[in-house]
Amino acid sequence: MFKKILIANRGEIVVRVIRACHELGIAAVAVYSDADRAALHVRKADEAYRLGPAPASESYLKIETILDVAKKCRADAIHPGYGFLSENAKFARACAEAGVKFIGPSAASMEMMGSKTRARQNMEKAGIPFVPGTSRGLESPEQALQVADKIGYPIMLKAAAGGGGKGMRLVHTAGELKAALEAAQSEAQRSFGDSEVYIEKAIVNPRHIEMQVLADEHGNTVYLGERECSIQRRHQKVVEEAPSPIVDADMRRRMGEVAVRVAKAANYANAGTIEFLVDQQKNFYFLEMNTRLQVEHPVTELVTGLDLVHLQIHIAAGQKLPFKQEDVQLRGHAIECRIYAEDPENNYFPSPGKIVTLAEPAGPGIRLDGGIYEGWTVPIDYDPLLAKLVGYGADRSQATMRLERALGEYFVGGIQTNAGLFRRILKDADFQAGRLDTGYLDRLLKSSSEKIEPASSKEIAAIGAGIFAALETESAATRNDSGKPSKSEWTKTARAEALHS
Amino acid sequence: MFKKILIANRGEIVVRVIRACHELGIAAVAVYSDADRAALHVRKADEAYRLGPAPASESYLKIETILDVAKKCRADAIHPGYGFLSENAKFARACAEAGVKFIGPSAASMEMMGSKTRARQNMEKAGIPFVPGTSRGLESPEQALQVADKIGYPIMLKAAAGGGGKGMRLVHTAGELKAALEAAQSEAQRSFGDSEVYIEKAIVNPRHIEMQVLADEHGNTVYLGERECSIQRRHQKVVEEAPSPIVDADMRRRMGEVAVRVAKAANYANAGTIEFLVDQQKNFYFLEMNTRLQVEHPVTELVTGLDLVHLQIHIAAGQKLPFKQEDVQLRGHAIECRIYAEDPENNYFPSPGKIVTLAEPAGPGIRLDGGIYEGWTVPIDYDPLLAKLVGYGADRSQATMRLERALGEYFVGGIQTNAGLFRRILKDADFQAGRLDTGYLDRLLKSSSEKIEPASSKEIAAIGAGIFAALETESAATRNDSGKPSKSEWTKTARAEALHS
Amino acid sequence: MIYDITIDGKVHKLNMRRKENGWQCQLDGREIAVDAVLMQPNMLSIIVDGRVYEVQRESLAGENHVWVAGIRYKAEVSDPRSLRGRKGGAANESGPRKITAPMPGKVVRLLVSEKSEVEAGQGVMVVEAMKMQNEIKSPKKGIVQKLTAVVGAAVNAGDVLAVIE
Amino acid sequence: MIYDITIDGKVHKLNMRRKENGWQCQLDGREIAVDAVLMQPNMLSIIVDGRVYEVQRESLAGENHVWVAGIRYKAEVSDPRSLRGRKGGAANESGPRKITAPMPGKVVRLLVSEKSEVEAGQGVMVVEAMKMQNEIKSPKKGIVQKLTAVVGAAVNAGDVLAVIE
Repeated sequence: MFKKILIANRGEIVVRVIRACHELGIAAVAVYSDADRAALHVRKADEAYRLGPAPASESYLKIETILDVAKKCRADAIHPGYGFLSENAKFARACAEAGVKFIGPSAASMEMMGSKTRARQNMEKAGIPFVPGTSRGLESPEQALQVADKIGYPIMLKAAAGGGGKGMRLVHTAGELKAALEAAQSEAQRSFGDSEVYIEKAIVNPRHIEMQVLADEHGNTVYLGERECSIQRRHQKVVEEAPSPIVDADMRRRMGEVAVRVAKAANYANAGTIEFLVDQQKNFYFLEMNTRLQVEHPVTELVTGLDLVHLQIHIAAGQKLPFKQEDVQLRGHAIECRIYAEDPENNYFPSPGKIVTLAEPAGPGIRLDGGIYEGWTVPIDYDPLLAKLVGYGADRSQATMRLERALGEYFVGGIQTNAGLFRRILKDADFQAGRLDTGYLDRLLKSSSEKIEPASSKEIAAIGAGIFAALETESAATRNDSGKPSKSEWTKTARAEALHS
Repeated sequence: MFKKILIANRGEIVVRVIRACHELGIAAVAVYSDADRAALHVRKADEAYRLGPAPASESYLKIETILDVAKKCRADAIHPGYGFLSENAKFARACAEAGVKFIGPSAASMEMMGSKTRARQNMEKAGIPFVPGTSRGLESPEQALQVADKIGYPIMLKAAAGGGGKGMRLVHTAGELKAALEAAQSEAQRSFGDSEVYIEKAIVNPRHIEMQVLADEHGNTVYLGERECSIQRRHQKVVEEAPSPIVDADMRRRMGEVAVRVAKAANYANAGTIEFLVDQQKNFYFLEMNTRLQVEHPVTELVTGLDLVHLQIHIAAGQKLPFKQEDVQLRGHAIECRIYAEDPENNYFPSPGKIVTLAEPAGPGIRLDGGIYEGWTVPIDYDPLLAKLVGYGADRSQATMRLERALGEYFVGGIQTNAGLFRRILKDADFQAGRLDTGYLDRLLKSSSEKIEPASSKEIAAIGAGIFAALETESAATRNDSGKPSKSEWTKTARAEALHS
Repeated sequence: MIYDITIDGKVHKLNMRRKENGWQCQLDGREIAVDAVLMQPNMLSIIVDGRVYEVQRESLAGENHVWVAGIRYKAEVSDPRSLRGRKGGAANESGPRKITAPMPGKVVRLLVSEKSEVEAGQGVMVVEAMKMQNEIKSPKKGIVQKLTAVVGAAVNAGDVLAVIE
Repeated sequence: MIYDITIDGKVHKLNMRRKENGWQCQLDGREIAVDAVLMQPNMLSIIVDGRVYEVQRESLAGENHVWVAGIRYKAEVSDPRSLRGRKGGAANESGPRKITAPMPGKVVRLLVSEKSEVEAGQGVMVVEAMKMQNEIKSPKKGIVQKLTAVVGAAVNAGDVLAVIE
């Protein structure tokens, strides 16, 4: 087993992996940029080393610097987390060459799945169902028109190197196609340095459901059940759950077997996720494979009772999977909310800054994977994910109610978060009935939102504000006695009163 | 279903029940003594009412005041928690008479189990195995000698109304018996107002294992598996786990079936616990029944995936158990540590006072049921239980490692806790091997305890103390410029330096 | 003490005096007995008629907020007897309007130039923070009188980015 | 700055000066570069040679503690140049010894009377707190010179309960 693991990432996922290391008796090494010296992932690590200035390109993406640190501190493995270098085949290869075990698949598996067209070509060979369309980049607008005619509109143009919705266009008629293709190609070139674009049939109101797989380095591959990830905003997942409200045992087995075939076709080792689009008839189509641990892995951990990070580490250390497919049993239901530093009342603008007050939920059925603490200043330089709040229950309704209860206990003061959005989702009838698709959240946000508030809340707000002011007046008076000026901005005029009256 | 539940208790168990109420959409009413206005259970409730002064006899034990509050606020049920009035048949009866549903068994069931001799008489009729001895109070020293001779020394004298080790004496020879009986009787009289004492054969180094049962009001009774509670100090449980390291499926079934028979013999409804002594040959003997929710119920919840408080409420509302015995499946392993405000380095003296700093653990496999928050002053008036930290894992070793990891994240500053004790237990070879009995903890505490500390910790402590002093010197200098005297006690002389140098 | 308290734009009159375990309040003429305890520096526990409330406060980008039951309210407290309490007030809809940065970040793109005309809701510039690009929109139809934002510059929440006339 | 720092009874010499990202320390003559950040009022994050430490401090019953890696150390900081730093010191084993309350509570029983003889470790009184009765023991063999504790009285941590001569 490894003695020391370096975690080449930042934020909550590093805290998550550090915890797993400590649970396995392995020393955990953090790395940090200048913006992150005070970050929670540095506090929780056994060792920590500076990488460079705040921009990721000068710190968390610096392959050589990270490998230098690994060598210097004698880490024998690197966990890449998600994002940053986690799906970078060059990094995986550089780790192998430096003699440091990369905790994830081989560079070759990553490369096969890194290009969507290459992945489609390979999946075609392996007989995997995927959304009809081309498996190679389009050579001309004419070819595009031909293909689109054959599979029928609406179609979707997608960048082969794509991700995050970039280089993507939905096309409803032949007339729009040429301009859309040009726009997609030039956006793909700008975003990924690769203009390759291909066509997929557009699935109307699909669900996004993904299957977790786990493979050891001895040819054993299992699936651990699906996650429903249809609740998205700007192609960003916001709420995920396991199991999916529409997947039954038979569909799970069929999707799982396809996912295992995908992983085997890619010679895959370690944890990976196969994403599917599911249409309204519950047909599922291979979309892509994520060759890393997912943000939303906790929901799978809660329903399977397994620890995916422990298993990743065991697998990377060369061990065989300690169980077989038939041993994997799902129990209960788990739902995850991604808590972002953004302001739902202000167009979801990011909201970095100092966390002045932090009250975190706990108790039965609640798991909180966080990367923050009271007093910390959330930097402006990185992604706004603060924490993942997960509710687990015997069934979907209990998980929902527990999550709602926990959100009521959660308070982050000093910056804004999207916690209020989740209350709205959890109370929504469509959510509760499991009527979800990737357009769900946009529809919900467009619908009128009444603030659900007890009649007395405003009065209490007024009384509370008054008491805060009065307490400050009193203590300002005391402080002024001792000659010290008070600085609070809460009630200038209230203090003025104390001095004048 | 109930609309509003009053929780007639204080501390973490009230927070636990409030959470269940909120998860079921039920309003939760707290009550508090003058010492508890700022307690967490008051903060988390929907409504809160004062009962009286700090002493429990003037607040949490005032049956009439509590029922008055329940009537005034129109609570339709009362959850008694554990301790205080939870096993008080008079209270259960008063609730029934006031038309408020008592969430627990009937007064008659409580009375049957409240006296240990009466319970033994009933269990004898029902054919339940219990520790050999008398099932009636001893009438004379002569009778005691006769019985002791028959069952063989060592024997145990126990108060019929007993609990918490009071009125209990271990007797090794006939010569000691008479004096011990007198002492036990007079202690029983003082403690419980009842001098009845009976004899049990003393089991050498027993384990304390208990079985959770659940019964609805329609005659359905199930068992939910056992808890190993052998780790005790002064007859107080300190660490509990589920399942027991020595109970296999067959033994679980046999104990469970006996427990169900006990419950049925008592006409029992709601959640209850049957305590067994288990000897070194794994024979188990009925000891007593606790007619309430146990402190340690979370370990059962984690391995069964059920919420016992939800189920208590459903049962009290007249619903049938929503599952059958064969549906109850155990998965994984859970271990609970009771975090007390007491100082292990100072003879386990209680340590009430203000919690200046509080860092709480979270993440995978960790459940924290707490009753405290940063800034709160732990009152001197009540039991020192602050929180229950529970580790869950796929197996006992993973649960242990997670708990150890979580204890490393836990910090309570300003008062002392017994957190360090748990680290010692979790690292102990006998604990890890599951070699436990009720004498385990005393043996561990008597054995020499080396502080397990890295060589550098003392140096870092010195450097840290120096930096705190230096920072204070700097800020004191700044504050002194503004004419305000600084008050900290941290480094008087350090400030002296700042002024003189 | 007497305060004018504005909650989400509505002004309330609050007259309050200390009493045992809290305050006797007169809110818009109605008497309310308030049991209040400051539990943490920014958190009050309030009990009114048995009902429990936690009131949190925070200051954000120059605004004061109070939170009750998970809902955020903009709160302004002023003393009607003080001069300062009277001046100020909301910006006039018809005058020039400042556009301020809603969060700290970096100006990555200007979408208009000085002296150009803009519609209400039209994008004026893009500010990046936390890996997201956010379009800052004009609050009104008018002329871009001043464009103080510079591409590449870091800005803090509340900094004036532009003035629309 | 120069301090004498006593950790669990052992005195260390610490000479420290500010540098970028922290302090250059000389501890008992050994040079140590310390990267230190005050993250919360009572919590320092320290990195030395890449190793991460959290140092918490607390004051309890008149003693200062620092915690490192879950272990509590009694810490005294003094300036060797100051007069106050020199005076004091541990109580003399052979002189009179005060028995102080280890925690707040209520005196429920006296087990000895004034002028009586006690052995080292003998119970002197019982103080109740948090539903537990705690026997307070004599630190040494001697005579109970003074018994200030009164049955039924509330005591605070650090209050003198008795003096053993």
